[in-house]
Amino acid sequence: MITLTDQPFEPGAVLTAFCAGRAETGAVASFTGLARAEQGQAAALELEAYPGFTDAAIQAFAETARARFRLQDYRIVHRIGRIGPGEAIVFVATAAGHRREAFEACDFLMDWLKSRAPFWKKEHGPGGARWIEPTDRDRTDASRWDQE
Amino acid sequence: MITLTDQPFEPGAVLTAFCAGRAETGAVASFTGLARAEQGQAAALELEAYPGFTDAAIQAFAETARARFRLQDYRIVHRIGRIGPGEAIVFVATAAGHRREAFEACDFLMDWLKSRAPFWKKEHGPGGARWIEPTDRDRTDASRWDQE
Amino acid sequence: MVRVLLFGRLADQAGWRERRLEAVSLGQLRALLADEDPDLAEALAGPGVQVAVDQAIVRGDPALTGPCEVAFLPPMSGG
Amino acid sequence: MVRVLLFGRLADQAGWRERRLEAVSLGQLRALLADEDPDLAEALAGPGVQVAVDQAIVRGDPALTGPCEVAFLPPMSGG
Repeated sequence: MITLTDQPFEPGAVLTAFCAGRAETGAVASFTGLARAEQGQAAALELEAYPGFTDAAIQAFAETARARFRLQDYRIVHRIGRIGPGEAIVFVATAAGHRREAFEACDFLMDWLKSRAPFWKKEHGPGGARWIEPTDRDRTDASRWDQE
Repeated sequence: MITLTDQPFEPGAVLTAFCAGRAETGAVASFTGLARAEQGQAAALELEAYPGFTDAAIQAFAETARARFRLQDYRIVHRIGRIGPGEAIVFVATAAGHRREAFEACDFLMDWLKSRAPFWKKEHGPGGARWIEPTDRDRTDASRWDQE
Repeated sequence: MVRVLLFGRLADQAGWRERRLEAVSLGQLRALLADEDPDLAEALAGPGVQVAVDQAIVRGDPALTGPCEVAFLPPMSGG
Repeated sequence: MVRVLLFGRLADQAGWRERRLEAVSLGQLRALLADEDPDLAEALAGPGVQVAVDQAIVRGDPALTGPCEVAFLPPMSGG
């Protein structure tokens, strides 16, 4: 399941719901991305999505992850709008029979979400606001999966 | 922080506490190991620890992980005693500035915990109880880190 | 009637995020926008800017038949 | 006085997990246990069984001076 929300959310509560009743799962990996204050250099982050288009792109990618890593299930929550330091930006959880698949799928989803998902990101800092492009490291991380 | 407990625990609640107030963290990876029912083949799991010795071994290993992956923090909760299907056996969370370090440290800690940590594991099934040894895959996963 | 959507820095530059215009092709839509705001039209044709018609990425100069939604998407930053 | 601890399958086999014995070395402790239960003593010396004195792994036949804790640890299964 995929949720885009403009309200703060609690990753632990999402994990609790995701783990409930999983008598045959074995492994749940998760990742929580938190907005960094950068010692006051980043007062807030603003994320824009294209409703419908962004959800559909995430869903399509998550389904390739499900097939590739034989996931039993996944859960993605992504904040949009203005996000303060320390707040959760993204939460991804993956459920599989064994931990290798759960970890790799979570890592794979995050690399894509951070570098290629259809979001536009603006950082508000003391010197004003600027739009952010993916970093070289994001591109490198995401391209690890292309070579296989 | 490391906790061994003979009571059921909620991984989501541990994640919530671990993420609180992290304005400079950026990345929290987690792993939850759940007891599998194995379609009724595993009625319950029983885990024995050596109090003091087991905690100290986990702590020592976690500190090597903290240094190796430049972790800001980690949290490990491990069940002991009798564990029913679907219950959490282990929860590991790692906090770092960036996601690669958080993921790798969590993976590294889990490989060691599943294969080399001082626990003794008994599976109770319909045909009685048996003590379990680490699987070949556990050994292979853990040895990935030795070669680097 | 075409519903035109701008995202990210394109919306900041234009000063609007959404408006409605009449156009029968993407090329005609670009020309209408250029009449009003040549700098914006140049940015919309800039490197890395993708166009989606009814939420599907298109290339070239497709016809716009009936009511549709045209979105101009600057390079995506990820989440 | 030595506090002797058995774990995992060793405790199941012995029928006890903890007891107190008098011994001045690990070798003497093994001999005492062998007098009572030769099969157990053989298992305690079996492949992969480690011995910890006061929670530190030891090898060979260390002296046991004063009150201490000796634990016999079968191969660890991980969690």
